[in-house]
Amino acid sequence: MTATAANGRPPAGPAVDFCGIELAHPIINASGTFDAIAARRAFGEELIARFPFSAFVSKTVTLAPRQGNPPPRLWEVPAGLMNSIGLPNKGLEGYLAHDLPELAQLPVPLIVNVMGFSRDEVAELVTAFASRDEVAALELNVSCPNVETGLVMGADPGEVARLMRTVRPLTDKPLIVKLTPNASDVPAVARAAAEEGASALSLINTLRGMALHPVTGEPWLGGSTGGVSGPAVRAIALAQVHSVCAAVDVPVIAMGGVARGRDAWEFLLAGATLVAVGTESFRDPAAGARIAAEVGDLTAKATNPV
Amino acid sequence: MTATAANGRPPAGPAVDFCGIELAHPIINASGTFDAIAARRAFGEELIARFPFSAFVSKTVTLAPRQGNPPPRLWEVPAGLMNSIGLPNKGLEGYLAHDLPELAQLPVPLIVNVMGFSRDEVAELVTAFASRDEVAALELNVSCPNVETGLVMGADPGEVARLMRTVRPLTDKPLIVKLTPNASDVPAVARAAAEEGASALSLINTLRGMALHPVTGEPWLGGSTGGVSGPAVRAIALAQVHSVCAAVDVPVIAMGGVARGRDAWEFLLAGATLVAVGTESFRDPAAGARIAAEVGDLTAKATNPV
Amino acid sequence: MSTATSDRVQAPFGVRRARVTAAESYGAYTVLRASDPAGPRPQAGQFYMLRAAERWGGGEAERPFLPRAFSVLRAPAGGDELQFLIEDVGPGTARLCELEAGAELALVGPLGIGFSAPRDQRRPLLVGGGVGIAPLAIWADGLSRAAHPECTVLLGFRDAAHAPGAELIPGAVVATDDGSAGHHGLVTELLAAELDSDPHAEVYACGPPPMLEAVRALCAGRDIPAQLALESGMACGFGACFGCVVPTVDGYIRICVDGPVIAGARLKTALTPGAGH
Amino acid sequence: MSTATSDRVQAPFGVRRARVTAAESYGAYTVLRASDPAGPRPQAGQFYMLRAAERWGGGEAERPFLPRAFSVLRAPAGGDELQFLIEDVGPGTARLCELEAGAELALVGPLGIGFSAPRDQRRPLLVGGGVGIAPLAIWADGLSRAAHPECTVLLGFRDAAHAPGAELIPGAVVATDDGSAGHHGLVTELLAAELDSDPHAEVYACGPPPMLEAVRALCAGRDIPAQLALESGMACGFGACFGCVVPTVDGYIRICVDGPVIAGARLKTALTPGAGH
Ligand SMILES: Cc1cc2nc3c(=O)[nH]c(=O)nc-3n(C[C@H](O)[C@H](O)[C@H](O)COP(=O)(O)OP(=O)(O)OC[C@H]3O[C@@H](n4cnc5c(N)ncnc54)[C@H](O)[C@@H]3O)c2cc1C
Ligand SMILES: Cc1cc2nc3c(=O)[nH]c(=O)nc-3n(C[C@H](O)[C@H](O)[C@H](O)COP(=O)(O)OP(=O)(O)OC[C@H]3O[C@@H](n4cnc5c(N)ncnc54)[C@H](O)[C@@H]3O)c2cc1C
Ligand SMILES: Cc1cc2nc3c(=O)[nH]c(=O)nc-3n(C[C@H](O)[C@H](O)[C@H](O)COP(=O)(O)O)c2cc1C
Ligand SMILES: Cc1cc2nc3c(=O)[nH]c(=O)nc-3n(C[C@H](O)[C@H](O)[C@H](O)COP(=O)(O)O)c2cc1C
Ligand code: FES
Ligand code: FES
Repeated sequence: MTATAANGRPPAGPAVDFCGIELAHPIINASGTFDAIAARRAFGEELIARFPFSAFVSKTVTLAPRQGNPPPRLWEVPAGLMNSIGLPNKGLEGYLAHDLPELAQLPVPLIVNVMGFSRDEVAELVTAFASRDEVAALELNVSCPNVETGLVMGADPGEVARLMRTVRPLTDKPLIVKLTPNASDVPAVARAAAEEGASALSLINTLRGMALHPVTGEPWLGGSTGGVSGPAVRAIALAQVHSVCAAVDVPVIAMGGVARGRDAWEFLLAGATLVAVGTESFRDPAAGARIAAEVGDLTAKATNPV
Repeated sequence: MTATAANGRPPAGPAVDFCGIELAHPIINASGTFDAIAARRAFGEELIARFPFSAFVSKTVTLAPRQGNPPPRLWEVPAGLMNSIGLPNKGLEGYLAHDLPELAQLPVPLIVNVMGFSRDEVAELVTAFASRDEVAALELNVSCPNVETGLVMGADPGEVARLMRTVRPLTDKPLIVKLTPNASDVPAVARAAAEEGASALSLINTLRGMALHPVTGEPWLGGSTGGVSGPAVRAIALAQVHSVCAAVDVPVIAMGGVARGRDAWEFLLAGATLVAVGTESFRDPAAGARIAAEVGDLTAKATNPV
Repeated sequence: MSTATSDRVQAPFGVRRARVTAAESYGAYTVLRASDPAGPRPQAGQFYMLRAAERWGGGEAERPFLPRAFSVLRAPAGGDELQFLIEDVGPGTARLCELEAGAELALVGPLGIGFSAPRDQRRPLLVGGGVGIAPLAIWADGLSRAAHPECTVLLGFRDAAHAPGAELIPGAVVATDDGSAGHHGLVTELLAAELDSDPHAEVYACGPPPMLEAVRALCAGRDIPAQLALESGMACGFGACFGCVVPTVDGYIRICVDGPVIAGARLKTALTPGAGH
Repeated sequence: MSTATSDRVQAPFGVRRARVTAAESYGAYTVLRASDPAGPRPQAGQFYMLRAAERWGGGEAERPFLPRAFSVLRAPAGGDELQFLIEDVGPGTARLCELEAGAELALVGPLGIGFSAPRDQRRPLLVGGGVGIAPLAIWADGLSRAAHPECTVLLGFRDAAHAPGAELIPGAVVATDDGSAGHHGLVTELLAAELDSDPHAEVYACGPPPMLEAVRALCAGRDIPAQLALESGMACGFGACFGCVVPTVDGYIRICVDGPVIAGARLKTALTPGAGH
């Protein structure tokens, strides 16, 4: 239904089955790049009537509330963006009390993205959402250091395996492991996650980057370093998605610089089941609907649009 | 002398000492992005009179000759380039017989970049150049899998440490270890190299990427995957250079997307001793001279040009 | 989600095209006029995310890439014209300033929460600095239509090269830092004098962070309500990226959805790192 | 390094500006004229790396970024004018085709090795396909100056929309794939007929890979020397990137420094993956 509503034309391509969830088209949002509650304040009910994504992924939720990093949080890079937002969020309780009820009203399934600074924290988050019918699936953001081991969970196959062994038994809902691109061997991490029961994998998260203040020469971003996204990283994302799809049998959600149907189409060709749009939504709030329609045409024709 | 010749103006900033080699300015070329012999055919003696770099780094030399990858070898990405050249070169013998005598005539010190597919191969290459007075320093390209261990040497601190223990004793010349950015913990690799006697470190090499044929959807590049370079990777390079400079005491050669004096200046602020220009030379063969002059002005003013 | 009546004029969902009808120079500033038949009439203090529909990129340092935020300067009632006042400070504004009649903008808006009417018969005092005069022009129009007799407008500029911007708000009192036009000094000096003569005022201000902070402090010291139109780097303009935050007494807020107009009383300071230039 | 007399007209070192003096349409093609006072007169078959000095980027898929290679169409002796024939096939050529008189090109060149005179009184046979006619125009001029009486020029185009390109080489015989202009069929059919009537010829060809391959095979079969101007994706144009290789009997060569004009006899095939479009 979404796709039809989204652009007043037939659904973009056939419905997609993702871990048993039926989606109207293969385009969803990337976590942290679309706040449906704020967007509804800006665009009103037209946002709901033309909702651009076939599922909604919420911004990362942590156990405790977070203010996020001090500004500045943004730096424009050639053909992309670098951010150090710092995962501001209301925390688990605040999310359950305030955000979940509103997001449950969206016309599409809800995927909640969670992050913990230890396996126990992740376990607590997974348990909290396991019983929520409003939540169709969980995405685990493992692009952060484990405060106990110091290792970035998502960069180390062993860490990811241990994490999955801890949390997999806690819910029947699909568990999507979101991989970091800042790793020597991303397919190895993907295999470790899949072997320990990950229902799906998503990639890429942002690439670590830095910018200096034009005048002072000090780090520009309040968080000192940031994450690079947008078309600048698309070729890197495509290589990682291609190698991960070759390494595992579970479905893959591909993202990284998708700005046109053509880009999404390439990720699908590389083996992805869904494609997430992030930074491009900043240039066009309805980018997801446009890309879904373009992918639909490409799927229909299965020829190159250029 | 170079800088003066290079742009008919006073040397860009004070001379730089790099591992005991005095250079007229901090701008050199990135390996594999400038063929001085071919450029002399295209531009004649003006190339020598206005040589843009304060030292010349030759393209990677391997033990055996290599044809390189089948075409296509190039793909343009947003604000950058992806290549799968495949290290074509005449091999050690061919290089010594044909290239070295010509490169020895350049008005600047010569740095030879070498790569081996095993520690023994690297050792053989280092030994061969150790006795050559025409060669000021060696750069070790470790962005390739060790055929014995399968590990990408440059992504694994242990591999790099073993390599350095093997080759460090073989020469008194400065040994520069060129790091790959496709690693989980680049500073750890840098520390391992420095602890085992690396004279300097250089980074970043290209980021692994991929593109699909606009019509067939098959991998576009003859090498299937390629390496991304240019402004698209600059913020990523700056973050890695910054963290490596903080991790080691040896001099660092920074590169990755440098297109303006401003970009080089930021790498110097991050702690680099030299800055290498690669892809930008494709847009302007004399980019090195322009950037050296701009850095000279920035060093002089030590203010922001923008 | 609450579907309570909205606190703002909402934007059509998605990016749309608007044709440039004229580009005029006012000293160092450019006024872009565009025809936006598909959009609603914005409120004073709201803004739009703009980019050139063609060749948005390929400028200095391979930028711009993201759209840029601009307050609406004027949006004459009854028509479909939008006016923006633009100062060339980098690759994005440079590209917009080179557009000519016939070129197309890609825009999203109106966005954010604008100015609200003065409380209990307070007289409106509008204080603008540099390109920050933009939202005051449309607000001054609205106030005079709403028949606020003594609406005073004080505008500060760097120098005579920028002072022509004052022509956009007839009757405005001008100050320049270098004295080359109008009062020699800061516009906040004029504000202090006004508040001394009659403190029963509500202040509306937009300009560079140091000016806004001076206005905030001045009003805070005298318990005078101030509505400040803030700036910050933005990526999206509709609350999606969490990039445009400023610190308030109750934590960070996104000025694109909770602003850009903020009550001075909610701020500890108007000096936000990375805001403006 | 050998300082033997050069096999080419060498380029000034570095990128320089050249002002566009005119942009003219020939059917689907654009002819750009530019004034290049700082450069030498190029040889037929040499090429330049071109980009627009402003806004090179921000097109489709955030491209172009790298300069693009273009054969010189004409470079009238005595003057400083360079002419290029451009077909809009993507973001780089699209940007160049929108340039107008007064705009500036950033260019490097002339580059590469051009055509060489026919051996032992062979008559020159020029065969061009589509935009590949460009290097043949300047070569035809040179041959007629060098008084080669029967210099025959055969040009193939997709259709009548592209055939106007033939006006650039007076006296050329035209073929179109769809028969909408001139001979209905492939230009290589005309070539075969010419070679049947008088095989004592030297062939000069430039065009899409399939055409070049047909010409190569035709000449190879009859032991007729063929000079083929090849194309390939290029990043630098001066031998720096090793990206523009084509396979020859003695391995890969970089066509930017060892070509673009190659003896047909050196090629096993003119069909190089990724070459042209
Ligand atoms: C709500 C709102 C309303 C506004 N209204 C107006 C208006 O009416 N008229 C007007 O002229 N301007 C207005 N602005 C400011 C305008 O948005 C900026 O001037 C514009 O975004 C600058 O873009 P640029 O590319 O020209 O310059 P930039 O290069 O983006 O430089 C602008 C500032 O950003 C910083 N900066 C430099 N490089 C980067 C980078 N790579 N990434 C991120 N930041 C960088 C520096 O501090 C620099 O001073 C408004 C801003 C906001 C938030
Ligand atoms: C020696 C030489 C002489 C030439 N002379 C002329 C001339 O006189 N006139 C003329 O019109 N053209 C000429 N060309 C061809 C011209 O250089 C190309 O048409 C031009 O580079 C296309 O650039 P673009 O951005 O417009 O199109 P692109 O998008 O670059 O597309 C051109 C072709 O490149 C491939 N491609 C698509 N996307 C990419 C990508 N992202 N990265 C790399 N490749 C891609 C596809 O096969 C496509 O068909 C010449 C080329 C050479 C090498
Ligand atoms: C401003 C911003 C905020 C983001 N916040 C999150 C987040 O909270 N959680 C997360 O898993 N990924 C986050 N990401 C990463 C995106 O989900 C996505 O992985 C990345 O941006 C690549 O996609 P893109 O190039 O289409 O933006 C964020 C990205 C951006 C640009
Ligand atoms: C076409 C091309 C060829 C390259 N060849 C080599 C090489 O032979 N050896 C090497 O160590 N690095 C090679 N590199 C990597 C560059 O030296 C440099 O690390 C990288 O391009 C980043 O710098 P840049 O963004 O300025 O180009 C090559 C890069 C390019 C673009
Ligand atoms: S600009 Fe993105 S949240 Fe305000
Ligand atoms: S184009 Fe770079 S070597 Fe030929």
